[in-house]
Order: sequence, then structure tokens, then C-alpha cells
Amino acid sequence: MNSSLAADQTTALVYGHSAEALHIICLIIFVFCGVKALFHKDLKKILIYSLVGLVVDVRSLLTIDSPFAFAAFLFHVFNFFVCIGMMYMAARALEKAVGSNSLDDMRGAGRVVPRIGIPLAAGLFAMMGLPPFATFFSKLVMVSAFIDAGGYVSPTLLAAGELLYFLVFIRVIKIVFLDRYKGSPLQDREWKNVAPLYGLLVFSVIGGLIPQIAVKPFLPLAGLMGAPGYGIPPLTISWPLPVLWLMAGAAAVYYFGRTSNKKAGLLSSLVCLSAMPTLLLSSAGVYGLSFAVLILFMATLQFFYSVSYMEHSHHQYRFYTCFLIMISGLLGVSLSQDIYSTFFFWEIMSGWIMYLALAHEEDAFSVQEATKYFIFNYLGAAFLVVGILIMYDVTGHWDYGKMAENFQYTERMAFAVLLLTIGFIMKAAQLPFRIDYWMHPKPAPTPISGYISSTVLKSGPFMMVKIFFIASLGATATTFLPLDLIKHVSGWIGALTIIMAASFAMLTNSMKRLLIFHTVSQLGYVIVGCSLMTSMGLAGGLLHFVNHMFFKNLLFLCAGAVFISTGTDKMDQLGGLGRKMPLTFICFMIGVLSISGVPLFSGFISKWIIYHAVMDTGYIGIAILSLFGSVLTLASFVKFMHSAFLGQMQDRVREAREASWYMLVPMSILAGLSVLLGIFPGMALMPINSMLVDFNLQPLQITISSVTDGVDSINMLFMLAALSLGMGVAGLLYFLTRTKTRKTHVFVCGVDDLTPEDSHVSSVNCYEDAKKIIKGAVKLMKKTIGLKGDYVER
Amino acid sequence: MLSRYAVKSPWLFRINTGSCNGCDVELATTALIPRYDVERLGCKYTGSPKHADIVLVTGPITARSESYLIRMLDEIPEPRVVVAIGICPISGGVYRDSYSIRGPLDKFVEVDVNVSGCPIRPQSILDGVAQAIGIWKEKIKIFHKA
Amino acid sequence: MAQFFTIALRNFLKGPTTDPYPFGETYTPENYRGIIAYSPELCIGCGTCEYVCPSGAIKLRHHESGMNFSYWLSTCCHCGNCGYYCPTDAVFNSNDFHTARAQSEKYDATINDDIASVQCSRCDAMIPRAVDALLARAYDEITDTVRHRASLCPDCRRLEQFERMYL
Amino acid sequence: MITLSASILAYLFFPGGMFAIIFGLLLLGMERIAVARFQGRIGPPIFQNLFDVIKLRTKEFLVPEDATNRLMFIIAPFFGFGGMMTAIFILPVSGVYDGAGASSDLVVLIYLMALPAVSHIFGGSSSGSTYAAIAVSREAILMFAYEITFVIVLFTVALQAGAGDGALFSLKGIVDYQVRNGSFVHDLKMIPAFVAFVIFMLATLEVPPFHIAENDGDVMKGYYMEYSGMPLAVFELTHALKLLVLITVLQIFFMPGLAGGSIVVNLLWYMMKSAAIVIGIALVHASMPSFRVDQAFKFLMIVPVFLALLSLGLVLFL
Repeated sequence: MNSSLAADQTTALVYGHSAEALHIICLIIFVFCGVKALFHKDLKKILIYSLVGLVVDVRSLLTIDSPFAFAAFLFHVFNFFVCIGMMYMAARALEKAVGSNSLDDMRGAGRVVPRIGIPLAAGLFAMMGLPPFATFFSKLVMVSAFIDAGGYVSPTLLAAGELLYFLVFIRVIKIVFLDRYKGSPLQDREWKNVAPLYGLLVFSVIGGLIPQIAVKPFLPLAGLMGAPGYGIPPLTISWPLPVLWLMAGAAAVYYFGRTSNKKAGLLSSLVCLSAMPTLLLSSAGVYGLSFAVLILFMATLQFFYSVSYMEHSHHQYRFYTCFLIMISGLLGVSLSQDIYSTFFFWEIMSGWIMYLALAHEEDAFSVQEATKYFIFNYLGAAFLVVGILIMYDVTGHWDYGKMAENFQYTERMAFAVLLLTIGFIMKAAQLPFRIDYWMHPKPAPTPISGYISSTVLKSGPFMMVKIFFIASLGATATTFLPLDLIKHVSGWIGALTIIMAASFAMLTNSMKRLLIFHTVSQLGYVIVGCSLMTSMGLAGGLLHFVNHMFFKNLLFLCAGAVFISTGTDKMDQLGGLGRKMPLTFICFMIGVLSISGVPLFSGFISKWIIYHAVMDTGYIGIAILSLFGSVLTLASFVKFMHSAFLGQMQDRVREAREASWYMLVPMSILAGLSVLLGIFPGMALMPINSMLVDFNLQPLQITISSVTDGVDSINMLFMLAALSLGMGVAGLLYFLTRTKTRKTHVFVCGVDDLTPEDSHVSSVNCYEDAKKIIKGAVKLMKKTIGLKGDYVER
Repeated sequence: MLSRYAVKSPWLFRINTGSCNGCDVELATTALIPRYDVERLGCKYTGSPKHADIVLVTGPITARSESYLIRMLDEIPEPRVVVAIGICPISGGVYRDSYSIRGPLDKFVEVDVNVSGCPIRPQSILDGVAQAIGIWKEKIKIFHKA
Repeated sequence: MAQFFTIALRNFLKGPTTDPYPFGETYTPENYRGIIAYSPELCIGCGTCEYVCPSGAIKLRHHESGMNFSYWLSTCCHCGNCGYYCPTDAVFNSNDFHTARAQSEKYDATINDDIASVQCSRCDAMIPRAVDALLARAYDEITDTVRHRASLCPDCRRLEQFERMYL
Repeated sequence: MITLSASILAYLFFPGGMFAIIFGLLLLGMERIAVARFQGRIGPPIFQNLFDVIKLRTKEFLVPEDATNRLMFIIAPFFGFGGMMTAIFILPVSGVYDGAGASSDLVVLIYLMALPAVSHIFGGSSSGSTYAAIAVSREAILMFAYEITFVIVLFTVALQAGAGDGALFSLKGIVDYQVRNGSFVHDLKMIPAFVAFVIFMLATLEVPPFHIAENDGDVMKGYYMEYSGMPLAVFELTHALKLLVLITVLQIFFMPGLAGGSIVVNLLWYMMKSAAIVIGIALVHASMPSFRVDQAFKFLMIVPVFLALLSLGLVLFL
């Protein structure tokens, strides 16, 4: 008896061990093939290594002997082989066309022979598991199979492992597609012998868009093997109408926009404008709807601006299409009702479409920077995948409402909420140790970098608030300690980011890099506000969310206008632009005043609410850091304003002309909004109040222009009256003295042979002492934490 | 008219056109050392010609400093008084016949008060400033009539 | 830094040591080299002062009826050479430091005296008159003969000398 | 709620515009006399600063021709002046004027105090002069350095006045709290905060230990360099108002004790305290040489911040 008992134990032991051993072996092979593929020169060898690695990876799925895992295995393998076949055949065709199989000869060949290139690119993107292809769902199902098996360490490892293969494929895409082709002319293949490739491509895309049909055949198969009935999670995606409208618009722009940039730009801005009425039909709550309205409003301005910005660029229609699809992804994130389709649209928003839009200039620098940002986004998505699937596994529902109802407080759920918070905070680029990875790339065209900074990054805090709301709603019974801890820690991360990003902004010398740093620091404010989850805190955070959207986009558009008219992004080559571009200067000044929180401008009121909220909850440290942040912001913008717009006129600026009215109209609209929201914050606070009611926090007592918090209140109209009365008195003093005015030289002790270059204090020689201290802190950080540090100058 | 009070705060501005600094040391002492405190009269040394009311010019206007002097004189707002300090600006002083000086101050600007001496005594500077204030008062009236 | 505070407090308690000049008298040392004082009756027209004046403030012009001593304050560097070398102390520095003048008075801040020559008591040649201060330097005491001889022109004095010796 | 006409009256005449400007100029004059007396000289008449302003009115107004933005150059002084007039209107004087009701708030105070520096920066950099540009960069660094101290001291006072149940942000509340149970200056925990706030005051007012942005030695008149005539007068008035605002804030934070029942007595007591503070500032002014900008930056980032944090710690944990 005991021998059989022993036998069982041994078999269990052996079986247990062998499963364990198998798992480890798979992991080793997986990593080995990945590294080999990463550094190999020959295209076919790279594909073979990655094939072996991923198959082994899928094999480890079988170590879990649940029918769900087996169904996931079958579904994944099927999709996997569809893509591998397509990619492999396309690669062989390309090698035959180019004549050699080493990667360097194929540099840029993909674009020269598009008929072979498209299936190859599609295969590569599919292998990465990005949305429009079926492998996106099969990977999702694979990870959920692991999670279903109980562990949550191995799925995270798996998701991180995917990053290794992502690097392999992105390297191939970068070389084959985004480079200049210098070789001899290639001969493209006719349609008929390329047709099977396109058949596979269409099959994979259909599987990606309508996953429930693709999954249906595999469910009974799983039933054959073990206990039937336990199926793969419902993969139905709900497509909101505005998203479809925008996608259709993107196709229209791609088709009609080829002729002229003006037509393409105006068409795409019309598409966004016309998408607004379709919002009325969608059933999203006021929170999602108001974000959607803002997205579309900003998009119309952005496209109207880029009509004249992209004038001397190339392939504008391709840029507009990718931009529109990215916006449709963002719209999907804001409107979708369940977390699953939110993640689907999230992947569309920060997937390869954004990569193509960011690398639009196609010079080496912009491709390299865009790749870095794409890698960072993919890593963020890995966190989200695991978090979402754990939440589904615990609550059993995708839909937000149902998820909140049967939300149980288990430590796995705490881990899921933590992962999701990390993913969303990473999207908002907090604690930027390597700004070129954390944030959207500098050399990308200004319309898209302005739009990402002001609107796309907001999806991070937007979703974070939703998750916090669900967690806090669900865990009413027991005080969900980890949630308070997560909220407190994310508050501290926000506060530290404010100081860190603003002090790095002091060091940098390029306009766009400075604005990027300030986006991160202002997002720190939003996260500090939102992570308090009190009514004041959330209201402050969301108001800053809206204000920041307007004044940050305004500043980016001004920087773009300056870039177009002077041709340089370096601040120290500019000087005295205020005279040549007065309107741009006025808009820029309004942006600076609102971002540094000067009263009467929009930045002030939201910061006021955030400070009160933080002080009410008693976090003194966060309050001090965030208050200090606004002075840092003002100091770095003084540097920007002085060295670019004021001071002596440099010769590069002599022939600068005022921006065209295509640029000026959006800028002045945003400037007007910044001032309007500064004086009448009620306009934005009314919808925010209704959101607070949705999040069942009690709304603020506000009027159109004042906010009251307990005993003290702030009334912006009163401030406007007081300040303008004071300025009126000063004006009266001016008016009393009708003395003559006379133009004279600037006083430099009478010396008259100084050239403007010598006498202009540019951004390089501003604040040496503050820079010394910040550089010292960065060196200290490198020594202690060992990170490569601020990466500021490029 | 406010000129009665405006006259009580003359701001002084020093221009050194190649002087041997003897007069400049005297000018400095009138402001800084407690003994000859020019602030009693409401005077204050300003750093910029744009704030100047009474311009104290020292030095025999050497060739190099001629262009600087012309530019700086143009940067001084109108109701102003020019005081030549020491004999050099008045007549070239001991350097009168030298090749490198461009002659007395009157050739460049309409001087109002001459305080001669080499170097001048702080008390005579106070004399000069008091006299300049008198002239300045007339100028303010004329300036505001025009 | 502490001793600065003590000095400041001591000054505060001691009260200001400002010289009340424009509104009251000020101390002027008696040998302060101020504006030149010139007494024509002592001047013998030797021209030493013109010669030693570094800034050319003193000009001595001879004209038919005597000499003209002119001095322009605006170029006088108050060095005191003239007072030092003048044999008869006709020129010396007074301690009058009030040299501030309006621009209109720029060219009349001068001393402009004529010293008339006297006629020789024997012939009608015009000679600069002798001044007791000068004679006092040459002779111990000035007797009538010395005074008589001083009133003769050089030719007459030679004639008189010849007459006295050989006649 | 104060009626509209009363508040306009308060804004323009009594504790607001006219009184504040005259009293501010008087205080500046007093400070100049005190400095002179500390240096052993007589010093100017008491209303010297008023005469300066009147004289500036008679001057011609010069605009640098290569100033990049004439409009900005002319308008720059307005921000500072408007900010300070509003700040005066908001600040309650114990026993005399109880602030502008609900909106006399600490956070508003921080941003209003930054407005004069903002107007200096705009004016200086739009004038196109190199000296002004250097002064602007120094002003921005110093502002960035001394703002930490102000923020920490502010929170310390707010917490101390809040007495445990969160921070009390309204200035009127702070004054009432101190009137009720003893002003903070007697409270030992708040002494380091008091010293830190005085250092902040010296730095904001550019009084010699921190006379850097318009140091006569190197940048002469700093950001005022290109100004003459009326804008310069507005800057002088802003400086006078700023001195008064800082003195009032010091009294609100640390010594708002009442001297008696009627308004007149309290007003005189308030003026006496202000005069005493000004004499103290003059003492430091007369006996301290100025820092270089990097020395000042290091000093401001270490000493007052440490003192303020010390008293913050004491208030929080004691």
C-alpha cells in the first residue's frame, strides 16, 4: 500500500519536478534564443531564433495541466503560426529581391518593394502582439491562463520576457523600414505570387478585430482534452461610434490627403470636429464624455495648426492618418465601459501607429528617440496586461460597474491595483530618470508632441482615478490598507516629480526638452491632486488636468511657431523674438503666466485647490514640495522667455517672420481659454462637480468664479477686480504725467562696439549656481542609485 | 507746481572722461564718509544715466572717451543739469595743450555749473550741487511749460 | 560681524559727525591752497609766476604803459608754485575754496590787473617801478639813496654811477 | 460681508492705497535715516522717498530703442504694483482692519508676494540691457532660493494656528488665534521660524546682506537700469508697498498683539512695531556687507531652511 503511496508520491514528485524542470528549461531556451536573435545579422536566422524562442515559451504553457491552459495553447499556436508563416515567406521574398540575406544590405529595402514589405511589417508587428492582429488576443489569453493557474509571478515574468522579443522585432523594423535605401534598384513581386501572404494577413487582422469568432473553434477542442465548460474569457470588444467615425476619417484622409497638405490637414480637423456630435450617442458617463470632448476639441486645434506647420514636411497624409488613429485609440480609452476594451484601445493609442507618427521625420535621431519611447510604452503595457487580467480573474467581470460590485479584498487584488497604478503612472512619465525613454521624443513634429504632452499623457491619471474609484468603492467593508498606501506613495511620487522635472528643466537648453520636463512636472500636480481621492483633491487634480491641457498645448504651439520661423530649437541661438513675432510672444506670455500659477491665470486656481486639499489631508511634505515646484517652474520659464523672446536681437532672428494665421488662431483660442478658466474656474468646475457626484464624493460649493473650502474661499472675480484696480491706479499715475518720451540706446557705459551676440544673456549662462547644485544632486544620484541620470542636453 | 518738492531729490551721476581720479575720489567721499554726507541734500549716487538729474563730469575728455561721453550724455533724461567738476572739463586743466584731449566740456554739451579746483574740495562740490539745484528748478519749470 | 554691530550702535549713540557745510560754517585749514590772491602794488612783473605755473593760469603781458597780470581760475590747479616762487609774495594762495560758478561766469572768474610803469626820474623812459619788498630783499635797510637809485632807468643809473665815480 | 463701497474705500484710502503708500514711503525714509545714523552721518529728510517719487514724475520717459517689446517694457511695473496693492488690501491689521473677509488666504499671499519679482523680471529682460539680464537671472535664482523658507514658515504658522485640526489658512484666523492665546514670538517653538522669516524678509527686500540683484558694484541698477520717469516711480512705490506688506505679514505671523481697545491706539501700536522692525532692518543694512550671488544662494538654501524645518518639526511633533 505504501509502495503505491510511495509510487504516487514519486510520480507526483517526478511529475512535479519534471514540470518544474521543464519550466526552467523553457525559460533558459527562451532567453538564449532571444539574446541570439537580438544581435544576429542575418534576417532569416533572426526569424528562426525568435520562432524557436516563442514556441518554447508557449510550450511552458502546457506545464499547467488545466483545460483552459490547453485551449489557450491551441489558440495561441494557431495564430502564432499564421503570422510566422506570413513573415517567413515575406522575408524569403525580400532576400531574393535584395540578393543577400544580411540585414545591412536590406537597409531601407522594405519601403522600396512595398508589396513584399507590407506583409513582413505586419508579421513583425503581429509577433509583438499589437492590436489589430490576432496574436494580441492569443497573448492575452496565454497570460490569463497562467494567472488562472494561480501564480502571479510567472505571468509578470512572461510579460517582461515578451519585451526581449519586442526589442528583436523593433530592431528589424528600424533597419528594414525606417532607413534610407542606398542599394541598386529592386524589382517588386507581382500580385499573383504575393497573394497567399495577403490572405494570411487578412486572416490575422480579422482574428484581431473580431476575436470572439476566432476563438470559437478552440473551445470544444479544449473540452475534448479535459473537463469541458471552463472557457476562455469573453473577448468581445465594444466599439464606440466616435472611434469608428475617426477611423473612417483616418482612411478618408489617407485616401484624399495625398494631393496637398492643406487639404489633408483641414480634412482631418473637420473629421475631429464632426466627431463631436457623435459623442451624444455614446453611453459613457460624464467623466469619460468630458474627456472625449476635450480630446476632440484639442485635436481639431492641433490639425488646424499643423496645416501650416507641416507645410515643408513630407508624406503629410501618412502623418495625419497615424495621428487620427492614435486619437481614435485615446477616444476609445475615454469612452469604453469595460476595462478589456479600454486596454485594447490603450494598445492602439500607444502602439506602432504612434511609433510611425513620432518617427515621421525619419532621420536617425528621431527614429532612435521614437524607438526608445515605444519600448517604454510596451513595458508599461506589460504591467497593465497582468494587472487587468488578475482583476478579471478575481472579480470575474470586465465591466467597471460589475467589477466594483463583486470586488473582494484579496492580496492578489492589491497586487493588481499596484500593477495598474504603476502602469498608469509610467504613462504619465513620473520620476523621469531617463527623460528620452520616459517621455515622447523631442525631434517628433510639434503638433504630435504638443498633443501627446497635453492630452494623450492625461490618459494615465484618467485611468488611475477610475481604478482608485473602483478599488475604494469595492473595498468599503474593510479599510483597504494597501489602497491608502498606494495612494500615499503615488502622491509622494507626484510631489517628487514636480521638483525633479522642474529642476532638470533648469539645466536643459532646448525649447522642446524644457517643455517636456514641465509637462512631467505639471502631471505631478495632477497625480498629487488625484491620488488624494478627497473631493477637494480630486477637483483640484481634474481642474489642473484641464488647465494644463490648454496652457501646455499653447506653449508647445508657440515653440513650434518659433521653430518654424527661426529654424532652430536651441534657446541660446535665439534672442529678441518678441519684436519679430509679437502675437506669438503674447500667447507665450499667457502660457508662462498660467503655468507658473500667477493669479488671474488658469494655473493659479487649480494649484490653490490642490494645496488646500493636500493640507486638509495633512501631508505637509507634499504641500511644501508642490508649492516650491511652482517657483522652480517660473524660474525655468523666465530663462526660456528671456533667452528666446526678450534680450538682444540675434542675427538668426533678424529674418524671422510672424507665424501664419493658421498657427495663430489655435494659439489665441488656447490663450483665451487659459485666461477665461483663470477668472471663471466655475466653467470647468461645474462638470467636475457632477463627476464628483458620480464618484460619490460630495461636490464643492462653487460659483462661476469662486471656490469655498470650509472657512476660507477664493473668488477670482474679486482678485481680478483688486488687481485691475491696483493696475488702474498705476495707470492713472502714468496718465497724470504727459511728459515726452524719447528713444535712446541701452546703457552699456557708453561703449558702442558691442555686437548683440556678446551682450545677450542667453539660456546657457543663466542660473550657473542653481545648475551647479542640480548637477551635483544628479551626480550624487548616479553614484547612489547608479542611474544614468538626467540625460538633459541632447 | 510740484517742482518745489521735486527739487529736493537730485540724483547724481558721475561720468569720468579720462580724469586722474583725483576729483572722483573727492566725489566719492562727499557721498560715503559721514563727514560730507551729500544725502542730507537728498542726493543719491545712481548707477544709470537714465535716473540722473545732476551729471558730474570729471576728466579732460580724452580722445578715447569722447564717443562714450557723447553716447552717455544722450541717455540722460531731459530736465538735467551738467556740472563740470575740476579744471580739466572746464578748460582742459594741466593737460590743456596735450594732443589727446578733445577740449573743454562746453564743446559737447551745454554746461551749467563749473566747479574748478584740482582736486576740488568736497565742500565746493556741495556748493556746486546747491547751485545746480537752483538751475535745475528753472529747467523743470521750462521743461514742463514746453 | 559682531564688531560691525558694536560700531553701528556706537555711531548711533554718538550721533552724526557730519560737517554742517552748506547750512553752516566749515573748517578750512589756513594754508589750504584756494584761489589765488594778487596784490598789484607788490608785483614787480618778474614773470616767475607765469613761468612756474604748470597749467598756464597766469599770463603777464607787457604793453606800452606797463604790464597786465591776468589769472584765470578755471585752469588754476592750485599747486601753489606761484606763491612759493614769487619774490615779493605778490601772489599767494588764499584759503577761499568757493570755486563753484555758473557757466555764465566762466570767463570772468579771473584777476586782471594792470601795473603801470613809472617814468624814470631823469629821462622819460618808462621803467617798472621798484617795490620796497624787492628792495628789502637786496639791501638790509632801504635808505633814500637806494630808493633814489631804484627810481632811475638802467641807463640813467649807469650815467649816475659814472658821474659819481669819475666826476 | 464688507460692503462693496467700504472695501473700495479700504482698498484705496485707509489700510490700502493712500495710507499704505505714504506710510511705506515714510518707513523707507526712516530706514535710510537709521542707516545713515548707524554710519554716523545725518541722512536725508524723512520724506525723501516721497520727494524722489514726485521728482521722477517731472522727468522725461526714455525707452531703449532695441528694447524688444515696448509695450511689455512700459506695462511691467503694473503687475508688481497691482499685486502689492491687493496684498495690502488682503492683510488684516490686528485690531484695526480685519482683512478682506474670506479671501485673505495664505496661498493667495504666496503668489501675490511673487508678483513684484515677476514685474522686475519682465521689466528687466524686456529692456534689452545686459546688466538688466544678469540682474534678472540673479533675481530668479534668489527668488527660487528664498521661496522655500517662506513656504515652510507659512505652513508652520498655519499648523500652529490650526492647533492640531489641520492647517488654518485664513490670515484672520491666525491673528485671532494669537490674540487669544499669546503671539507666536513668545512661543519658543516658533523662534527659529521667526529668524528664518526675518532672513527671508531681508532677501526679498534686497537689503544689503542680500543686495545682489541691483548691487551697485557690478550690475549698478539691475532691472531698473533702463527705466526713468514714471515707471521708475511706480517701481519705487511697489518697493515701499512691499516693505509695508512684509512688515505687516511679520506682525500677523509672529506679533499681532493688541495694545488697547480703540482703533487709534492699535493703529499707533502697529505703526510703532513697524518702525521698530524697520530700525532692526536698518541695523542689519548698515553693518552687513553683501553676499555674492552663489554665496547667497547656498546660504539661503541651508540656514533659513534648516531653521524653518526645525520649528516645523517642533510644531508637528511637540
